[in-house]
Formats: sequence, structure tokens, C-alpha cells
Amino acid sequence: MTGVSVTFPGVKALQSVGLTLRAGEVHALMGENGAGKSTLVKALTGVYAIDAGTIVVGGEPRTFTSPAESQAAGISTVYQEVNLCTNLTVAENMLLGREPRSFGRIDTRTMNRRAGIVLTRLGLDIDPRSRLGEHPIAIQQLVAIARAVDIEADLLILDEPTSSLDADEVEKLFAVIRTLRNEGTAIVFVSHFLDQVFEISDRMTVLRNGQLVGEYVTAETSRLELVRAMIGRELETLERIERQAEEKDVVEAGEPLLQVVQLGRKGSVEAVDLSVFDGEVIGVAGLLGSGRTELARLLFGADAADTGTVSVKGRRTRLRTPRNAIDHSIAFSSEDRRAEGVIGDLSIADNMILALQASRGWLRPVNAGTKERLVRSYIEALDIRPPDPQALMRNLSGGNQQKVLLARWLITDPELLILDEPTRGIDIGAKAQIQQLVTDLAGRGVAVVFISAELEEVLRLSDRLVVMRDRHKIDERVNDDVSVSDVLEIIAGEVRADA
Amino acid sequence: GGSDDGGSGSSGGGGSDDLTMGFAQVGAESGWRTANTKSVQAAAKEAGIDLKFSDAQQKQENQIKAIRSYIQQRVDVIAFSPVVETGWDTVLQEAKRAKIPVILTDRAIDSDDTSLYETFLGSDFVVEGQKAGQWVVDNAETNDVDKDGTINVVEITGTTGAAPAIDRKSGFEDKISSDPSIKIIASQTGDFTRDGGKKVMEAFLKSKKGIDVVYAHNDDEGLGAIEAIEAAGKKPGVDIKIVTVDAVKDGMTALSEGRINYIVECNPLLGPQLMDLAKKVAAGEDVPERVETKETAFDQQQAKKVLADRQY
Amino acid sequence: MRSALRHPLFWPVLALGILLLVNLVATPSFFSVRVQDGHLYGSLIDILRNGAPTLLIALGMTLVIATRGIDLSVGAIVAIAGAVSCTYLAGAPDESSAGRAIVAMSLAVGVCILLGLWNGFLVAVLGIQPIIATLVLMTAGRGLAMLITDGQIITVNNSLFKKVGAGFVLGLPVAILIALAILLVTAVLTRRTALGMLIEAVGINPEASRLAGVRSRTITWTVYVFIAFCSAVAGLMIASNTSAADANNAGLFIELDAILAVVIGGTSLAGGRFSLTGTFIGAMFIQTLATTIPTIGIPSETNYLFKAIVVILVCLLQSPKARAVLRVRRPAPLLTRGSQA
Amino acid sequence: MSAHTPTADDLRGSATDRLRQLTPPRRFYPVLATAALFVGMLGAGGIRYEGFTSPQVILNLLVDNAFLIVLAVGMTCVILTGGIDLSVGSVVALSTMVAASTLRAGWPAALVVVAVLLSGSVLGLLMGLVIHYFEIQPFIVTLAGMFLARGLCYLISIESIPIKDPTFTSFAMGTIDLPGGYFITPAVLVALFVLAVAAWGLHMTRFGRTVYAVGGSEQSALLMGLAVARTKVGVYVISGFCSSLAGLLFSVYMLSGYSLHAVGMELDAIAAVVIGGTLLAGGSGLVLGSALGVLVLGTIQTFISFDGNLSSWWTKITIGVLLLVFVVIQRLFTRRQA
Ligand SMILES: Nc1ncnc2c1ncn2[C@@H]1O[C@H](COP(=O)(O)OP(=O)(O)OP(=O)(O)O)[C@@H](O)[C@H]1O
Ligand SMILES: Nc1ncnc2c1ncn2[C@@H]1O[C@H](COP(=O)(O)OP(=O)(O)OP(=O)(O)O)[C@@H](O)[C@H]1O
Ligand SMILES: [Mg+2]
Ligand SMILES: [Mg+2]
Repeated sequence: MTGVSVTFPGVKALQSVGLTLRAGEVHALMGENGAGKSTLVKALTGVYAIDAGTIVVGGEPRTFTSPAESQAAGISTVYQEVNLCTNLTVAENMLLGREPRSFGRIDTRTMNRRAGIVLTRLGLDIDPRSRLGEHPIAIQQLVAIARAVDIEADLLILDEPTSSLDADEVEKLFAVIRTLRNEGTAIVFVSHFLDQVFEISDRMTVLRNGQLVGEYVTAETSRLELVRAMIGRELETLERIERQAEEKDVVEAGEPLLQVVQLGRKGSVEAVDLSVFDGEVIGVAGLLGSGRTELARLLFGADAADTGTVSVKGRRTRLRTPRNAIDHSIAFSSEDRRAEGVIGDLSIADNMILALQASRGWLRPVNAGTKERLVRSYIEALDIRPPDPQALMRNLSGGNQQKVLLARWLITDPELLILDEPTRGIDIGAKAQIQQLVTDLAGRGVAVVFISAELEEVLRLSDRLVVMRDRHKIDERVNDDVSVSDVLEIIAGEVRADA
Repeated sequence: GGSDDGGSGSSGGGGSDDLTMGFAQVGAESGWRTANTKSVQAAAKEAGIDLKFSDAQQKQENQIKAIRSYIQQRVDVIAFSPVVETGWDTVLQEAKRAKIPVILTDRAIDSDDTSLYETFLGSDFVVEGQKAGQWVVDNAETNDVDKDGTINVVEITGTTGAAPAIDRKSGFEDKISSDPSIKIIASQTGDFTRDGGKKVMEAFLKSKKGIDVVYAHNDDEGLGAIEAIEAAGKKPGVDIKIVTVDAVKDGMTALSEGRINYIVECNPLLGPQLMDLAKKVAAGEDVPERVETKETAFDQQQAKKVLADRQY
Repeated sequence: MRSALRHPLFWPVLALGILLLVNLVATPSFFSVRVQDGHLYGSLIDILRNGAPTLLIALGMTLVIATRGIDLSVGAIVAIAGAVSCTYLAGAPDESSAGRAIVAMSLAVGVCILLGLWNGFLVAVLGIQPIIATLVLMTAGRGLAMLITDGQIITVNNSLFKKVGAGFVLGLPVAILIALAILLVTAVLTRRTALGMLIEAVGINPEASRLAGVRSRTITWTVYVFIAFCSAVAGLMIASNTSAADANNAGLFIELDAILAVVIGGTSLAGGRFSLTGTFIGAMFIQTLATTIPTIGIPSETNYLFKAIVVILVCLLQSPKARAVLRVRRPAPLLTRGSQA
Repeated sequence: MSAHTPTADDLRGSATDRLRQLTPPRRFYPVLATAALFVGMLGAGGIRYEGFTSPQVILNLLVDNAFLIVLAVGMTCVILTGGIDLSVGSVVALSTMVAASTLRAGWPAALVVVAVLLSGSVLGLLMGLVIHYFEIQPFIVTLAGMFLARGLCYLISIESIPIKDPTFTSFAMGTIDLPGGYFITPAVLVALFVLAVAAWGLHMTRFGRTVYAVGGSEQSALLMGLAVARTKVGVYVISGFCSSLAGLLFSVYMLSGYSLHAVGMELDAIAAVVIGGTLLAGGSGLVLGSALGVLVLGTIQTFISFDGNLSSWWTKITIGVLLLVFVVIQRLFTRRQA
């Protein structure tokens, strides 16, 4: 595609961008949050109409006016936010529109079998007949990928497919991508994980502010060059954090801020003991589906626990609803931002202020001046784009939405902040900022529970590490130089011991 | 469910060998209908007839269902006030097969097969319209309030498509066609309600000039029109003449106060006559094919006389 | 001009304007307002006065719809309010005293608020789908109203009571003044406090709102109580307008008018962002339409046809998509609607 | 669910698989709840009223509600996509009107049937096109459709028109005798056939699955490259078709055309669908549930007529209360399962 432009009211999301894709090659699309990657993907596949420019497929100029058309032309896409139907089964989601039929009726048996095969190929052990909505967001993402892979396309586009996957899943995905590449499929891969990009891609295109920065051959480009191309400045922040994190030492003394004993919920998490002290970062590690999210939801009262006790600052209490938790200055940023975070039709400002406003009650509105000041300062601090407080949340790029949601909780000035995948879909610059933020908060005495699929990140930030497996807490240790392989060993060891 | 309200009184005489009657009422859409229901219920109690009553909520299909269930329950007589004239053949065939006699009340049905029912008891809406029209014609002199030689009538009709509305309109038009000086200058539905009558009349008063007579298809619409006329600073019954149909108590009061000029009666108190017929029919006696209720019309003088013992 | 064109209320206002113009052409005296018995008198005044109940209910409906709900029981509540107040008044020894009227009206409003609590309970606590939860009261409520009035039309004679729906203050109809006052208070309550934003948040994404600590249950519950209150006042106006309680017909189909007003005013039935000004214009539009029919002499048989055509035209006019199709090609064909995951 | 170890998993997996085949999938729970409650209601009626549970009374539920079943089937399709169709009641009335007036004008019965079905489908098509391409809310478009159809009825005639066509009358009088002296009508067969076709179509065809997908998330369905436009317009055509078919059954049932027929029947249809466990938000529900919903409403009616002592207002109140009891119990039922 050449010279492609897309304009939204008030935003030039893409200006004259070109992109060349070759068969049998993995092409990475890089850029900061809001650079225009997802827009480019959507323009290419007919979701957005393009204002200018041409798209040429196999030598023929084409304009797609709907995703259906691009799919028919051999382009298979996984969009950034998981776009599946949670009310249908996994198999149905994978094969919608391409169901195997016999005598005009859908052959459910074949459908389930076929879905099962593709899922296994991606290392997913789930029942194709189960409802998609029952699965955590990471599984949903894998199902979306499975769907795209199963469409035997000439061009496969993956917009941040790995944002919620852990190392294991990523490896399996890459294996599949390599096979497809060797079979001659062209692949577009969007990600903020530089390691992954360098591992899998052959070529990279970098966008910044809707404009093309350039195309690079991966093998000939260094990380530093790439980062500089993406954000246009040097990246020292990352290193600075590592230093700080190491310097810090927390005294686990006195009353824990939050203490739970044998906290559990039928069908979700079994009897967990945990104490959280002021100014401490607790990292929660575990494989996909190990129950990290569920634990976080129990700590926040998003799901009501049915066993165990909770005390906040030594006082026994119950966390039955998020309101209870918020009243105890606990905050929780969910991993599923689209379903559980974003209020799409409200502005950035309203989204940011929501939690604070909710805890104040409707009768005491945050006054306009304070609101403006708070919102502006967080827009600036987190570098949210567009920096317009009145922009609608649903028009923001994925990463920027995540930042707004973080700001929502920071504004409430919590004593305990539970972050479930806070860095999902966030560019490296912003990721560094957020990590910095966590460190700063801890420095100021805020306790943080930090959940991330990226083990390195968890290890880098946390003072204490909780390891989960199969909905159990299987280990807890002070994080002094625990390494990724140590953690994996903990998980694996337990498995072996179990079996 | 299953709570029993005081007003229905089913087991008047008590004994199980009593006559059982299934009565499928149209609904309770107006005060007139409620009076009709009460009359039937009271008369049944009086006559010692076990009454199975059902309210169809203005839906023909509900009436049919009710009749079906009466057939299932093997009642002795079925009576009903048809929502519409048409569409009764099937279910009445079933009743006939089950040898249950049927009495129509209030309104006839349109069927070629008159053996489907024993008799009809009720009034004729066309005649009511004619009576109203005749009154306008007869009093042409006084009705031409503004003395311009033409009598401008505005008509507030009942619910569009409802049988009384259609018949009262055609009966009225039928009579006034004899006098070229009488013209309907506007006609609009007031849905048989006071609120509707008032709103329609408000609009007429502003958009039409020289209104002499209001013809409302029922008292309620007429009462609504009165409110609108008074709000416009005119005297109802004097500056604008009003003729309505029904003769419910509120209407009669207004008539006796001179705010309405003429009311054609439509009598809801069919109960006693119905019970008489039911007993005869059940006993296999011959009954006339058509029994008209005694109905009259009232002017202001007559209204004053009968107002005191008006029950509904 | 361009910014006016882009204003969401431009099209509803335009539609209202056109409708008024049609009336003016058909009946030149349509706009004339004169003083009659010390108050203003004319078609426009009628529209304001008769439109007040619809406006009130549409106001409540706006908030209910903003939380993704709907309330079908408003008509029944209207009937109950009228029935309670008139039956009480008619049974009172001093029927025409002002004190009685106040007691009667407070009683009616009180009863209706209980009904609102009931609806809210079904929706917010038991989690029954709003349409079916309120369908219960829609059916049973009219029965209750008839039970109260014994199926009769109860006529009352009380000058204070009559004022609410048919009276005038400072030359203006009391009904519209009450409705506007409630509109104003609601506007202040929703827009000057955080209530509006919280209601919208609950309507757009209930789960995200809950996790952000919004008391969505209380908010949902409150809006059902509020619409019941609005319906009660509307019911009093309707009863007062003819000084009679008609349990069968009072407020029949008013829920459709109210919903139509809300939608014409630009609030989406999918919940979320709402516009009270839009609702005001929508309600006035509906009432103008109702007045237009007898004024310009549309035959009864074609009322529905006329209404259908007007509704379609207004909605087409209002839909950005339809205007775009009629004008030029525009980009961004998809994703204008938020999805509800 | 399953752990990550293959060994333990093999054993557990197959065991749970077998179990899974025995217990019905979760999406059937609401319908099962409706069915259980329906049976419970019949039982309660049988205890309270003599003859309530006689087979013919139950068959009459079908006989008297065949048209409503057809209507509810169409409505279910629309609601499954997250839409709603308020026009169905009016379209039923219009269909009876068209049928009655064309028959009176001497058209052959077959032609009349085709004309009615066609006009209903075309009206549905128009509404679907407006809803999808102009992005106007279904509630409003179909409300306009409701006014339009009702208005057209009046245009044809404001008086009721009897149907005297021999084909129609023989269809109306015809019964299908069942062993034991019981009977149903041909309309029941039509309704059951429509129900079966719809159930099959929704579960066994691509169109049907797309209906569910659109209801789950229209945006996702679009991004998955599904034929969203065709599906969304399609369900309104189906609903229009079902309404006109229901209208035909209704005109057979009534043997007349009347512009005030079926006032408010759209609410009955919606109520039946919702009682049957379908979510108004779309994406979840079964047509079978809607048919059960119709039977539940019919049972409430039967309660009323068997009682025979309820005055008009107690009738309304009782209907409301029974509806309430039903939805609350159903809600508690399904909530515990969820
Ligand atoms: N529908 C829309 N309306 C208005 N603006 C939009 C819309 N969609 C995207 N934008 C804007 O276009 C720009 C590019 O967004 P895009 O989603 O392509 O970013 P991205 O590179 O994918 O970022 P991320 O890494 O955060 O996903 C952003 O500024 C965003 O706010
Ligand atoms: N590989 C898998 N196979 C089957 N089910 C899985 C798998 N992974 C996760 N699950 C499901 O995930 C649920 C636990 O999810 P939870 O969200 O707590 O996990 P998590 O550790 O937070 O993972 P994530 O980081 O993906 O959110 C389990 O109930 C299970 O149904
Ligand atoms: Mg993106
Ligand atoms: Mg998780």
C-alpha cells in the first residue's frame, strides 16, 4: 500500500503511509501508542475507508469496503482488541462464516474436531465446545489467533497478539508463524515487545504520529536505532528504574496494610494467605490461567470471597463489593480493559475522574478546576495522546486507553494498588514510565500488587514474589535476585511433585 | 392468584344443579362497560345463575379462548358481547356441536348461519346515530347558533374502527343528509375519552370558525369538549350546542345543568333481560331472534327528572 | 452556521420548526396568542400545556434509558396517580377544599413512588430485564387503578386540583411550569453534580462502572423511582385536566410517546449519553404533532399513516448516516456504534 | 477445567467429557427453567381447577396460540441480533385486512396467501434496510412500521371484513383428530413446522450462527468478516414474514379482517420471547424457549378463564402477578445456575 491517509474528525491518524509486504516474510509494524498501527491495519483490511492512497494486492489495485472483502481476498486479521463473540463456543468463534457443512447443514462434530486440532497446534488445551466468555482474556486472544491462522490466507495480520501471553504461549505462536512463513504466507506482526520483534521479524516499518519513519531490515538494525526511530529520543529511563528498584529495601514491620487468611472462592481460587505491607511491591507470577486475576479480584471484592478472612490495617473487615475495597483505599486496574475498564462514550476526563467521583458520591462533584488540573497533569505525566481531555475514550488507541485507566486509579490516591497486566499493549517508553511510577509509588509508601505475564517485569519490580499455579498459591518468597528460571522451576517443580 | 373480590359473586343460589352461564365480556374499557358488567353480575346473582365471567381485554382472540374454555367446562349457556361483528363462526360451531346455546349481547354478529346463536339482546348503534342526527335536524332553527343559515357540526368520533364509532357516524350522517344546511366541517377521533375529547375540541376551536354543534360519540368525549369550550370563554350548551350518546350519570348531570343539549341513551343494564333469556333458552323455550333494549333519548328537561335515580 | 449544523439538536429543532410552519400555513391563526380570562390562550399554549405530561415522563424515561433500561409501566402509574387522588378527593367530606387536594396529590405521589421502588427492586436487585420487569406493573397497574376507581370514571370538583393540569399562573399553564421546573431541577441535579456522569457511566459499561466503585445498583434503583415520580405528577396533570380519573384510558400508550420523544431528542436506546434539552424538544415535537392532526384536519383513518411518515422523516433527517447517503460519500463506514461486550 | 499435565489430564479430560454429555449445556438452563415452571403451573392449575389438565385444554393452548408461536419465532430471530420489532402486531392486523379484502375482491386463495406473505416480508425488508443502512434504532423504525401498518389497515377499511372464501373456511373448520377424541387444528401444524424450521435454521446454518454472532457483538461479527448486513436485514424479513404468516393463521382463526385486531400483540410476543429465556441484549436464547413462553402466557389466560370469578381489574392484576411470580422464580433459578 502506498500513500495511505486516514482522517478522523480532528485527528490525522495516518498521513501518506506506505507499506510493502512480501510473501514468506514477517513484517513488524512498530511505533508508540497512538502512532497509527492499528489504524493502518484497519485501513488495509477495509474497516476504515481511506481518504487517499492505493492498496495493491498481487499486482491489482484493490479497495476493500469491509473486512469480509479483505478476508475474501486472502487477508486474515487479528485486531488489537479481541474481537470475538463471547456468547458463542470456542469452535464456533474459530469457524464462524467458514463452518464445515454437509447437506447444507453445519456439521458440528467436524467443526469441533477441526477447532480442536488448530487449538492443539497452538498448545491450547481447552474444550472447543466451551463458551468463549468463560475463558480469561489471554485464552480469548489465543482463540482469535487460532481463528486467523486457520483461515488459510496469503496475508496474516496480527495486531498485538502477544500482549497478554506468557513466554510459553508466545513460543508456540512463533512456531506457528514460522511454519506459515515457510509456507509462503506474508505476516504483519504488531507488538511492543522488542525481543519478540527481533526474534521473529524479517523487516520492520516504523510509524510515528501517523507518519512513516522508515522501513528497516531487522538483521541490520540495533535495538537502540529502532527505539530512537520510534520515539525520537534516547531511552535511559529503563536503566534508571532497574537501579532504583535494587536500591530500595522495605521493612516488613508492624501491621500489614492488608492481610488475608485462607481467602478463597469456590470454583476460582483456593485458600490463599497473603499479607501486604506499606510501600511494598508484591509480584504475582504464574502461568496463564493460574488464578492470578481471580486472586486480584478477590482482594478487590470484584468477586465476593466465600471463605477466609480479611483485615485492613489490623481491623477485620469484608470485601464484598468493589466499593468496600475502594473505601479502604484499595484500587484495582483490570486486565480486560475493554469489558471492565473503558467507558467508551465518555471523555478522557470523565473516565479518569470516575473512581474518585464514585467514592465521593454524586452530591459532591469534583470541582471543575480541580478536575481540569488533575486530568491535565495525568495526561502530561503519562503522555496520553491526543492530549485533549474531551476526546472520547473509545477513539483512543489501545495503549492510551490503558494509561487513562491507570490514571483513574492514581487519582484516587490509593494505599494499595492492584495492577493486573497494567503494561499490556503499552509501548516501551510508556512501559518504562509505568514501571517508574510503580517504583515511585512504593517509595511513597503505597503498596502495589503487580500482575504481569511478563516475568522479567514482575521480577524487576517486586520486593516479594507470590507464585500461583492451578488456582493455588504455591510459593511466596522475598525477591532477592530470583531469576526467571527460578520461577519457572518453582512452577514446574510443584507440577512434578504433584504428579 | 385466586383472590376473589367482593363484586363478582359467583355462587348466588348455591346448589350445583343450578344453571351455569359463561359470560365473555369485551373488557372494562369504559364506565359504560363496567356498568354493563355489574348489571350482568348482579342479575345473575338475583336469578340464582352461576356466572362464569371473563374479561377479554378488548381482544377478540381472548373472547374466543374464553368461549372455548366454557365449552370445555360444559356450561349451560354462553353469552358474550362480541368485540367485532365478524369472525365467530368457528368457535360458535364448536359450541353448537357441544349443544350449548349462545346468546349475543350488546352487538350482533355478521354470520350467514343464524343457527349459531339463539338470540341477540342489545341496542342498535346506527339507530343511536340516527336519533342524534334527527335531533339536529329537528332543532335546526335553534342549533344555528350564529344565525348564518348553515349549521356547522364538528364531530368527535369514537375509536377509529370500533363498531359503535362507525355506526354512530353513519346513522348521524344518514339523518343530516336530508338538510343541506347542516354540514360536518370537521371530524376527528377522541378515542371515547374525556382527555381525547378535550384535546380535539381545543384544536377545533382554534382552527375552525363558526362551530354551531358538537356531536360526540359518547358522553365522555362530550364532557371533555365542554371543558375545552369553557376554557375558550364560551358557554357550552348555549354558544355551542352539544349532542352525545350514552347517558351515563356524569353526562346526565351536565345535561341537566344545561351544558349538554341532548343525549341519546345507550343502555348498559342488560343483566335482567339477559338472565330471563338465558333461563328460557336453557329450558328449550322459543325466544325471539332479536330483543332490543328499551332505550330513549333525553333533553335537558327530561334529564332533570330522571337524574336522581340514575345508577351508573 | 457549520457548527450549528453539527450540533446534535439542530435536526430535532429543525423538524419542530417545519412542523410549526406546516401548521401556520394550514391555519394562519396558529401562532396567534390572545389573553382570555386573564391567561394566555392559543394553539401554542395548548401545546405547552398538553405536552407537559409527556415531557415529564420523557424526562424520567431519559434517565432510565441512559442506564440501558426502559419503563413500560408509566402509563399504568399515570392511571394509578389519577385514581388515587380522585378517589380520595371524591370520598372526602369537603371535596373542594384546598387542603384535601394537597393531601390527595401527596398520597398519589407517595403511592407511585412505592411503585417506582418496586420496579427498581425488580430491575436493580433481582436483575430482571427492565422490559419484562416493568411489563408486570404495566399489566397489573392498570388493574390496580381500576380496582381503586371500581372501573368507573371518578369526577371531582376541586379548584386547586383542577389548577395542576388546567390552571394558569401569570398567564402561563401551571402544568408546563411544573414540568419545566422539574426539568430544570433534574438538569441541575444531573449536570451540576456528578449524577449525570455516573448515570451515563452505568449505562455505557455497567461492569466497568461497578469496578470503578460506582453504586450502579442504587443509581439504577433511583432512576426508576424518579420516573415513577414524574409519572405520578403527569398522572395528576392528566386527571386534573378533565377533573376526572379514567383508569382505563389515562396515559394509555404514553410510554411510546415518551420513548419517541427521548429518541428524537438524540438519546440512544442503547444507553449512555443523554440530553435533557433534546428530550424537551422531542416532547414538544410529539405534542405539536398530536395537535397538528386535528388542527389541519387529517382524517382519523390516516392519523397513523401521517404519524408513521413524520416519524420516519424525522429519524432520517436525524441520522447522520442517512444524511450522508443523501449528500456525499463519507469515510469511516464502520465502528460508529460501541459494542457491548 | 483441565490442568497442564498430559497424564492427569487424559484421565480427567475424558471423565469430564462424559459427564458433559449427560448434563445439558448451560445455554439450555433458562429454557429448562421455563419448561419446569410451565409444568409446575399446569400442575398448580390442575390442583386448583377441575379439568384444567385435561389433554384437550393443553392442546387448546396450541390451538389458540398458534399464531403467537409463529410471531414469537420471528421476534426471537430479531431479538437474538439485539434488535426488536414492534411492528408485528400491526402487521398481523394488516395481513388479516389484506387477506379479507382481496378474498372479498375475488382473488383465489393461493394468490392471497402469496400476496400477504409477500407484503409482510417486504415491509420487514424495508425496515431492516433502514435500520441497517441508516443506522436508526430498531425500536423507532419498527414503531414507525407499527404506525404504518395500522394506518394501512384503516386505509383498506375501517370496518371489519368477514372471510367467506371456502378454502379459508374449510381450513378454519378443519381439525386433525388425535387418538382419544382430542384434536388440533392445521394451524398448530403450521406453527410447529415454523418452529422446527427456525430451530434448525438458527443452529444448523451459517445464517443462524451469524444471527447469534451479531447479537453477541455486532462489531466483532463485522471484524470477523461475517455477512452482518445480510443477517441484520434478514432477521427483519423473517420477522415480517412470520408476522404475515401469523396474520394468515389469525385470519383463519377469526375468519375476518379487522384493523383493530392484534392491538398490543407485539408485547405478548416480546414477553413470550423474554419469558423463554432470551436476552433482550441479544446473542443468547432459543426459539423453543419462546414457544414455551407463549404456552406460559396461554396458561395464564387459561387460569383466568377457568377461574371465572375474576372481575375485569382482578383479571389484569392476576395476569401481572402470575407474570411476576414466573419471572422472579425463573430469575432465581437461572441465577443459581450461572
Ligand atoms: N475512531 C476514531 N476516531 C477518532 N480518532 C481515532 C479513532 N481511532 C483511532 N483514533 C486516533 O488515531 C490515532 C492512531 O490510533 P491507533 O489505534 O492506530 O494507534 P496504535 O498505533 O495502534 O496505538 P497502540 O499501540 O496504543 O494500539 C490515535 O491518536 C487515536 O486516538
Ligand atoms: N490453558 C488453559 N486451559 C484451560 N483453561 C484455562 C487455561 N488457562 C486458563 N484457563 C482458565 O482460566 C481460569 C483462571 O484464569 P485467571 O484469569 O485467574 O488466570 P490468570 O492467571 O490471571 O491468567 P491471565 O494472565 O491469562 O489472566 C481457569 O478457570 C481456567 O478456566
Ligand atoms: Mg493499536
Ligand atoms: Mg489474568
